[in-house]
Amino acid sequence: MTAPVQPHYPHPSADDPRIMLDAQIGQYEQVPPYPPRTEREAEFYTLGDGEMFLNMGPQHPSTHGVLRVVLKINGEKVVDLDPVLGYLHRGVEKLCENSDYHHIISQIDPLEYVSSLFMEWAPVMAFEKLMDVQVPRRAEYIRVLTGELLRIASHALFQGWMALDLGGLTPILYSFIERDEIVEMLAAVTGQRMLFNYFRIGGVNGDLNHEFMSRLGDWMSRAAVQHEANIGLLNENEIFVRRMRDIGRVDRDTALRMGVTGPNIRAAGIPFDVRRAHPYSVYPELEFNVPVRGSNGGGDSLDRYLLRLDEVRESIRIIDQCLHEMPDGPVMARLPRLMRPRPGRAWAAVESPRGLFGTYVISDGTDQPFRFRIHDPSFVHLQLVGMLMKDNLIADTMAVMASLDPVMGGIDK
Amino acid sequence: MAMTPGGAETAAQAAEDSAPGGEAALVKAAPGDVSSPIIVPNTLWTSARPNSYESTAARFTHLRELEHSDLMLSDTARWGQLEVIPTKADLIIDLIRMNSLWPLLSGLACCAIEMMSAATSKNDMDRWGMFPFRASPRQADVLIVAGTLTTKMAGPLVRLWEQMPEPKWCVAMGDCTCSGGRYKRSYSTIEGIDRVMPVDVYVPGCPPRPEGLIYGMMKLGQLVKERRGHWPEHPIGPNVPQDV
Amino acid sequence: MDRTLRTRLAAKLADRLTGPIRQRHDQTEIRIRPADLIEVMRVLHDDPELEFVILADLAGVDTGDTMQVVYHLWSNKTPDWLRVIAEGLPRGDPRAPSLTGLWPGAEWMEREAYDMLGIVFEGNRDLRRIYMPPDYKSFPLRKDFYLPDDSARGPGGGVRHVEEPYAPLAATTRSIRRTVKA
Amino acid sequence: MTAITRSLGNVSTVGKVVIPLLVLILVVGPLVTVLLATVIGPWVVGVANSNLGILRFVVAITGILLFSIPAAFIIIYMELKVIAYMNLRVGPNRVLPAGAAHSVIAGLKVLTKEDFSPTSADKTVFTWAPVMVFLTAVMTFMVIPFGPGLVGAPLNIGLLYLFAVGGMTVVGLLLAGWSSFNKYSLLGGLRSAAQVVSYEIPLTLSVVGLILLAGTLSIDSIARQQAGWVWDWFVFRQPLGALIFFIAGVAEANRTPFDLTEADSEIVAGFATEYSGMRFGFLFFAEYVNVFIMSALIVTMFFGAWNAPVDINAVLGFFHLAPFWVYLQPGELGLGLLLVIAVAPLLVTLALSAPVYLLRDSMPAWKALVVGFILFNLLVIGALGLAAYIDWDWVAGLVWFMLKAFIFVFVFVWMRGTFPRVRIDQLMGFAWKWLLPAALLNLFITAFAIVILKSAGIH
Repeated sequence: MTAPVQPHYPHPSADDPRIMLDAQIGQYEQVPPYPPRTEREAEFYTLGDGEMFLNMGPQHPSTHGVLRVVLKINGEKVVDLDPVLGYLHRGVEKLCENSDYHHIISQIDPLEYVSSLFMEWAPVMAFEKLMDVQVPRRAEYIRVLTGELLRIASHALFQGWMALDLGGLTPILYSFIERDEIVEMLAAVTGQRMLFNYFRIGGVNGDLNHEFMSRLGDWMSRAAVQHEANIGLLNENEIFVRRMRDIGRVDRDTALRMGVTGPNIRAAGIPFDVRRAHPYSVYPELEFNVPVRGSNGGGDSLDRYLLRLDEVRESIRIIDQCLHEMPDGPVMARLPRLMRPRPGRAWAAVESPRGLFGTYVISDGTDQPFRFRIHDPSFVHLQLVGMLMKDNLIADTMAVMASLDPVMGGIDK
Repeated sequence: MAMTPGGAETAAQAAEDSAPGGEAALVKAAPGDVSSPIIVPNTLWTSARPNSYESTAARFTHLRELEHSDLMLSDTARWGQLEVIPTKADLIIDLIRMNSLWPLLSGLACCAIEMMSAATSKNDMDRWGMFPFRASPRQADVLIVAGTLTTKMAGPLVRLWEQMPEPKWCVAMGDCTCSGGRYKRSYSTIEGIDRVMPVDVYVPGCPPRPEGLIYGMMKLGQLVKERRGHWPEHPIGPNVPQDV
Repeated sequence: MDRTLRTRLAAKLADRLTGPIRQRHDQTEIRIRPADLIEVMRVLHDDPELEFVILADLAGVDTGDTMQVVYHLWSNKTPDWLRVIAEGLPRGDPRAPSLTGLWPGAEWMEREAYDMLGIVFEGNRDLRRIYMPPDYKSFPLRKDFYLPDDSARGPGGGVRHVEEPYAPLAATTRSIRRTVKA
Repeated sequence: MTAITRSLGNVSTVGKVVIPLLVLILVVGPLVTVLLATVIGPWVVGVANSNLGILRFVVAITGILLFSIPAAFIIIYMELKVIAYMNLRVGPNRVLPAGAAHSVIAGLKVLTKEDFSPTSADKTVFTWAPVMVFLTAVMTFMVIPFGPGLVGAPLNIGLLYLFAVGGMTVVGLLLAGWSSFNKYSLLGGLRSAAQVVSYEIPLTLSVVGLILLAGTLSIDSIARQQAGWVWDWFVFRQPLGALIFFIAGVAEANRTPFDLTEADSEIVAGFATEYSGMRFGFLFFAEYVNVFIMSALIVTMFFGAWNAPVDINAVLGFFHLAPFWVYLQPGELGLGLLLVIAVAPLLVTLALSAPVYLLRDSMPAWKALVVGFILFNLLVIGALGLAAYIDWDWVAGLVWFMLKAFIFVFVFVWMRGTFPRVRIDQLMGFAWKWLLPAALLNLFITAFAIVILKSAGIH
């Protein structure tokens, strides 16, 4: 079979009348270059008096990846905005439908690259439901332990990014120190720094080892103190607090209707945490609080920021309990290599650092899922930005977007 | 029904989940039925503003044309007429460039986190003068493509590359950018960014450790010094002969 | 498994259900017609005995001959996840009512289902492609959209025609088998 | 003739340039020399004598242009290194010890980058805007006294000139932002216009109290009035004024936390978004020159300018000592001087290297000698510097001035490493709601105090 020959095309825009006209006029402002297809698009792409479009991204320092946001601004004020996604759409769902069940764990791993263990956790749980697998208790404890460690790393990065988006240079470097320690710790047990590929159907891939435990011991001995120090770095900064207070307020009803989950809904005053609302793994046996912030009017960016710091405290508690209560035993259930679950459907959700991360699997009896659906919390949260940003300033867009903590890998799948 | 139902409860379910059997249900994909093909390469490679270079249309739109032109054969392809400047001055300029490689602050996916990690306290990229991540492509020297490149992002990325002033270099970080990596089979990714832009250094790994990126950047510095202003040997696009 | 939920659901929605209420592990599943979707959801959301306030997920499913829209709901009143399947959307022209009136947050998930599977949600005021480029024509998650096999592309294939649905011969042997089965 | 043309055609490009130049120099050189010696030279001297002011200005501005470049490099290096240490990093350390040349390397690299302007940009304005920004920065230098008598143009309305010229920076930024044909640039330019114009008012008003106290607009005179002890500095008589001047100065220099004009996370690089190559280098330079100017101004106005914090004469007088003086008269030594020059380096080097050699076992002799020689050189330089410090007023003044100015530069860098950025409405609100009333209050209190004190007969 011969490979398709790449034909040589003439320069398509050499005599393109539209571009010629643009060159004469000297402007390229036709956004979008096609007639609007929906009501919302028509509304958005109509400029009012004194308004202009500002295109942020896909490469922009503060869009957390390759998000593109089209802002309609009037001076410094944001009138409306339209997030454009898909610049990181890797087709994970389709790929998962074409991989066997073990393989999916590695396909879905890079989805939300900041907290990839949770991306493994949900499908693994769904498959276990589908195949009626009982997971050893030690494996469940290890999952909780590593997951909570990664939650701390993720929230540490959030703190740094928040500061970076508000113009502070230093906190991001401090939070990366924390994150690097945790990630190296996990690399000692999983073998990878970011995309761990550690959870397996029916357990985890390998028991905890000596290096992990010694690193963890070192870290735990000062984690709580270090956390309080990191809090002090930013929370006592007047500029920082003033930039976030009363910005991007989400009230309770909006949070529910918009499908907000995770820290963002808890910052709006609703104690919805999948670990408590729909307990999984060994979370029912562990003691921890579900921190809630936000007054009656809902929560603003500062609440969302502070709530994540509270969560780190709780996570340290959980890790401590895990270390003390972890039983001995196997870390993998005995399973066949080739898995062909019975036809059926399963849904599993975990509480990732960003909220409810769910997977929905339909099996048709083969060794590959018939349908594999990923629900990512950042995807839902990003919708809020359009609602929250109206009549705020451009600089607030960054504060609000950072406080919602979206990760583009998860949003775009 | 080729599928064997697993149990009494799931029998009805399986019947609903899957389509009725037979060849008739197979939807044949005819050329124009579902879609008409989109040709990716040229939309990627044509400049969005053809006249952006000092109001004159570009002489070349593809690097492949450049390769066959006389320009590529002479030393002047990149630096212009340098006959007056002695060779050693050229080396000194390269030494200067080698020690001040400002990357563009642009990350695509997972690798971007490790790229940031390479710049932070533990692995301090700043030691080699690689730190000030410039937010504007106009002031950057190196484009570190960190993460999966999708077909939708390819256009903007090439545009970023075009917006960077010469001399510029490109580092492909991670498996996805080098070859497609674990998303090679997907319908919306590009199998390696060398299909759309020239690459100087490949840093494999999924993702590579920050030390790996730093090593790649140091290799780039070495290349800058040794290559003395020449383009890499390989052109853009598939570099396998068409008869294979 | 929450047996009381089953009775409650059966009492409230008896005439709307198109199939039996199934329960497995921590999930309860009901099946309805797309035409009843909004009314059923309203009951589920508003009824003080049910109060499914959180829409956890919205997924489109292509079963090969019909389409489904699957919703996952959470309520404080039951330990189960509730799965609502609106089934029987014709594959040629799948249409379902939009839930954006009840949950505005469903807007993007509906856009995603439209982008990936071509399901049109009537009432969604922003139903355009969300992931793929605006000029993209096909729907990747449909079962007749084949991922190419690695060997089907020669090593010098170059930038492939990303959107061309491969004829079954060029597609993965496995996906052909499955489609033929189905 | 044809032979010459043909042979010229054979030589290389270099030769084509060099050979005609050689001919020209050989023929024209003697002619010019004769002319210079007989006619032009005396005429130039005459003109220069009668226009000493202009001559002085040209020399001064050349010197300042030359000075501003290393100053900016040092500040950039300082920023790289200080922020690195604040971030628990090492910072650049490859070129020269401790990476001292990294800022220079970066500057040279920027110089060799491609320099282009966007299609739709207004090319003339786009090209000249950075020049304007840099020029205004450098022109401000003209009236800053680096030491007694070390001032480019000793204007008696120096302060007025300062604010007039300093305010022109914003024009350059605005032009840069507008001409780029980029929305981020435009936003950056407009932000800088709003910001600089707003902060110009408290900046100027905060100094009016000081002017009332000093009774002059001449910066040189203000500097001289602060001679003596630390508490003679104006910061102790105008603390509020100094604070307002500092805050407004940070905003004027577009530095964190008021760096909205080039806020990375909001508007990419602000007015500099479309600039590359040397034009960007100009903007980059001007920013750091502005930092130095602001530090220098704060030092000049409020922190005693070039004066040492201790009144040395008063100290000596307290201990009944005569003012310290160097009694060494080298000329009186006669032939002995030659002997000293010949022998002293050798002896001192040996004397300095001996302990090094003896104390460290692993040190080879030649290394000890090298160390000794370096120490000797340092000693000589130190001694010469000390002599210069004591002998010449302006050296002492320059040392103290630079020391203080760089302390403030450090503060600027420190703030950059510490603070997040404020929002535009907070920025404007702060200027108009807090700084302006505070500056006015400061002015009224000062005026009131002066009136009271004068009527009471105290000066």
